[in-house]
Amino acid sequence: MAEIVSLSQAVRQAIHDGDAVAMEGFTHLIPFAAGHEVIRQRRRELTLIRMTPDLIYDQLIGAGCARKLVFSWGGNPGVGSLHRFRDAVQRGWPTPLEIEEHSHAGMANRYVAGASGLPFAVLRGYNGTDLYRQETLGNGRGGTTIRPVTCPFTGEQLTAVAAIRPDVAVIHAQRADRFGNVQFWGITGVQKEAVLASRRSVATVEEIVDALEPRPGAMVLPSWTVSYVAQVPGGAHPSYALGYSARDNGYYLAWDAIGRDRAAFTCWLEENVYS
Amino acid sequence: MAEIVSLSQAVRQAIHDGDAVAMEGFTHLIPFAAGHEVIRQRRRELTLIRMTPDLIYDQLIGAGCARKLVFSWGGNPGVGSLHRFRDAVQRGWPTPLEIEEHSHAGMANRYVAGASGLPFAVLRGYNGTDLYRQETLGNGRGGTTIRPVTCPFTGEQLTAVAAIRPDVAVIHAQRADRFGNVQFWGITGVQKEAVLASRRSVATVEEIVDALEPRPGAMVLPSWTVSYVAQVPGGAHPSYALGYSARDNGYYLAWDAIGRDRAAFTCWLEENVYS
Amino acid sequence: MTSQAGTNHADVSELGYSADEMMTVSAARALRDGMTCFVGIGLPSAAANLARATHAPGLVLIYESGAIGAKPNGLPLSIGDGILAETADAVVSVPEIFNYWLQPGRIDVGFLSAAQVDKFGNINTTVIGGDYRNPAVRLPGAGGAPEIAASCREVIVVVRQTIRSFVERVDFVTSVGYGSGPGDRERLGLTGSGPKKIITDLGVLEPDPATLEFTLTGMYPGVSVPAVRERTGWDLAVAAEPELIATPSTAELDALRRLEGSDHDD
Amino acid sequence: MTSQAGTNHADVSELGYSADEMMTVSAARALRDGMTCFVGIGLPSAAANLARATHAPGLVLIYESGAIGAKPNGLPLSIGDGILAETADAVVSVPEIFNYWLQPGRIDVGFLSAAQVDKFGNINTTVIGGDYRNPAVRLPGAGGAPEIAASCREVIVVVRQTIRSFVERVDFVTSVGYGSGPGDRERLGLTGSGPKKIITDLGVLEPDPATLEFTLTGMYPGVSVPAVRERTGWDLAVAAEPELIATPSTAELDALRRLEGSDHDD
Repeated sequence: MAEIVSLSQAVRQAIHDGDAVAMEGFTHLIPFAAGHEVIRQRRRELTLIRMTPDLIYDQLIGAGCARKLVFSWGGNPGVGSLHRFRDAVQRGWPTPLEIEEHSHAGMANRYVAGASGLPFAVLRGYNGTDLYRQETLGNGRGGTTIRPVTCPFTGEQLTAVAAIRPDVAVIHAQRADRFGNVQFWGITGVQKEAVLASRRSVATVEEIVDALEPRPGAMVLPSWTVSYVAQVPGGAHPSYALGYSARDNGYYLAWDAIGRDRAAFTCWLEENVYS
Repeated sequence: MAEIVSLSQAVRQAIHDGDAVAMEGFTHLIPFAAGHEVIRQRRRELTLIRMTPDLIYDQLIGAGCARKLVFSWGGNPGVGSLHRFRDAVQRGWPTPLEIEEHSHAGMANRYVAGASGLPFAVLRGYNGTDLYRQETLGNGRGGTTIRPVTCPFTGEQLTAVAAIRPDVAVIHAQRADRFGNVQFWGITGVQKEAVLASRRSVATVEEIVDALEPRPGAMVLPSWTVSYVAQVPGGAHPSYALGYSARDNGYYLAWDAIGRDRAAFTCWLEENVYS
Repeated sequence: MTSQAGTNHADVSELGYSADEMMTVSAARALRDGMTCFVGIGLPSAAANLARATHAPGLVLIYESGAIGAKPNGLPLSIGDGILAETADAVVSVPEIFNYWLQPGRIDVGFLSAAQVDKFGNINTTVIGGDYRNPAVRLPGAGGAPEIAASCREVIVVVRQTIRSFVERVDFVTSVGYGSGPGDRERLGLTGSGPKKIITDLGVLEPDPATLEFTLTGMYPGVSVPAVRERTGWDLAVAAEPELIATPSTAELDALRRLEGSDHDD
Repeated sequence: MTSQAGTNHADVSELGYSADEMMTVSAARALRDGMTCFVGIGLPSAAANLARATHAPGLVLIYESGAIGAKPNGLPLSIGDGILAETADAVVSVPEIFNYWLQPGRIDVGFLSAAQVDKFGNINTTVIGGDYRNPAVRLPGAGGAPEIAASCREVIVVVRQTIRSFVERVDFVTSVGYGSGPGDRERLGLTGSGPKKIITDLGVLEPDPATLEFTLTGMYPGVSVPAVRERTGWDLAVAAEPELIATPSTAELDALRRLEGSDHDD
């Protein structure tokens, strides 16, 4: 059963130095508040996993929390680059960042395999791409996370991707009830898979209610699949929580200048996260 | 785009002698009216695919429509046996019936593979069972629909099941709109996968409405994934359509005596389907 | 369900309850509050719902139809009854219930019935007698049972005990218990730990820690060891001191009869 | 989106429309009513929404965020904008959109953008210059593009044409067009038929039926062949009689400007 705790307690208990952490939310319901708490608690050496790193991982990377990034699309949507990500990859600031890069279909299926208790998933993907070639460089047996697999019935060659099993999944949801059942709707992305693939999980929610009334398009993660629930209204800002808040597009636009400059970023961090 | 037609037209255009037909609906929303129309149109040599054959396939088998049954649980739920199914398997009446038998997990994954455009799916299943042994009898290379597959990353041996790609899927749903978008809710079973795995599809619906208002727990199959929609109120009887009708449990109980006896069944068919 | 299953076991004895009722109560007691329980078709549903109605209100009932955390106020007419969807914490598709929920081993206990069960807890619900292609009796088949038996952390089997249903070796292994004995589950890669109890209308059997052969460890009031052995198709071992299982309490019986009398819609 | 992408192409010329507007209108015209269209991130979204707002009201827009049949009344701020979920026929999970909807080849057209594209229609959105581990420019990466390029029945690429973006061979094959030429898609087992058009701010390129090399087959008013070749990094072949593409109609321009001015919430 999920424990209902403060955000600071949830992060302290769920996320440790060196953990593999998946903070998911596809454009919608990105758990920014939890990400900032991880920065404040100065976690280090994390493997950060997320289909779209977005600003949340640009901030965690810039703050020096990460040693590795597992991802499939690393831009500032509609704006341009993630400069803290690029600075870490290209110049090792503030620490070097290893990357493990996939396509969306590959990442989604890696989570599906993790949620399904399987070591791999099969897809039609990667054939002919340099991502595939890159993964297998210097490794005669194939990549560590992408390899060919042959259909045992037809002989057709398809692609296997290795399961992702994070130590911790972190999501933001619209609501939880007092038992810790977590409900979210709208674009639901890959959050269910991320939570079910992970050993532990944290859900921040806009509000805690007495009972979760059924909603069109809503998913519910039962309390016993979630480790910690914390009430954090606005916890997805600057992304949005359908029914609660709108995307703060100005923040995304303004981030370009902040993220581009180490000093500006450091100052932003001091004023907006640490203080 | 789905064509909105009569039930008789839908069956005539979608289902032909010799087709592989999947009529799905897990306890809920079983497309009985469509099944009866198939009997009336005297289709023959069908391969009938369904996780739980239930009364609908007992009736189709008894009426001589089927040459093969692909299934995973063939009983009258809460009552006992399907006697027409047993008579066909054990005594070849009215015609011999070939069977291809799976577990629910295997069948569900075979539909998933079909819906995903993959030739197979991977699961933890069948190991140590006589279903698996049965499937591989007299076949050095393994079964036609169950075979071992090795994880290319860990070397672990798992089980592969062959995709199901029916010629036609038939489902019953609560509603469609005038464009042929089909909506169903409650226990949604494997209907989405069955439709997406099939070349053609028929959806009977309780009602056709101007617009599909979103509903908690509802799935929508867009019009362009469905071939024919027919309005058939009560088309799931004696199973139920959540929000429209209740399960007619008396019918399931009474079926035992009807199904047990060839003459009683033939008489039932004459009076309830052909007339 | 019970009225349809109709056997003489349903008769209420002079003890004030029937053998079936004792079995269901005993099975319900095996479930602890807060557990997650994958409920198989048939007898297990009554026991699981009884547990939730009595000592285990927080029991999480999971059905293969996709209902997770169902809270029916009576016995569902089928494993796909509307009341399951309407009262569940979440309803998911059939592929999802097997792939995301059952397969990874996140369910505490699988609650299964059987047409035949053998001394290693293997289950047959497929064919009896003859061979597979030409059986004496064709049963419904596997359903969700093989993967429930493989993947739940542990399994409990609820079944009426007869000389025909309790056999040395099942005619067809639909769902694997301990296979042919120690090491088989590991060799087969089955992730759950296997059947921990077989609960019948005579008593309770548990696997011997060394041999994994099911052994009589609990008996109901009024049932004798010879009577149990008479209805067992293998040379049944008996624990040194089999537990005498308490009779159903008034609360348990009342709750069970309320459930069974109610169907789902009252 | 457009204001953020901000280039000089956004300037409206003396023709009364900008090169970007001509490109978007031209791309929109490539979509037919009733088609299903998987809308990639960036430029394609404006064109797909313009098509739906003009000649193709029945165009089915599908986004990798899981929105199927989205009907935004303005340009979504992102591919995961709430307006997409709120107006869609169905919203599915991200794994489902890729596995059940994109992968089986049921989508008519994939609409993609690119940072680099080469003469065989291969797309790079990963790294430019240097090598993968130490690139001159690190781009966002693959996203949904590799599988959109592989599995849609056909692909249309919408991209601004510069000497740096139109190269002989992309620095990194993020998404496969025709690989190294005829036979490569088949050899790689890619089920879709590949890129049919590259639509730029100068004109339209289509693959030569024999060589699959992209060839200039359409030009916008006021653009000369030398001007196009000047912004192409390979020795561009030109069709015998390139089509002169009609200028945007007032209706097209009005609709586009309404979309772009509106954001999603009016």
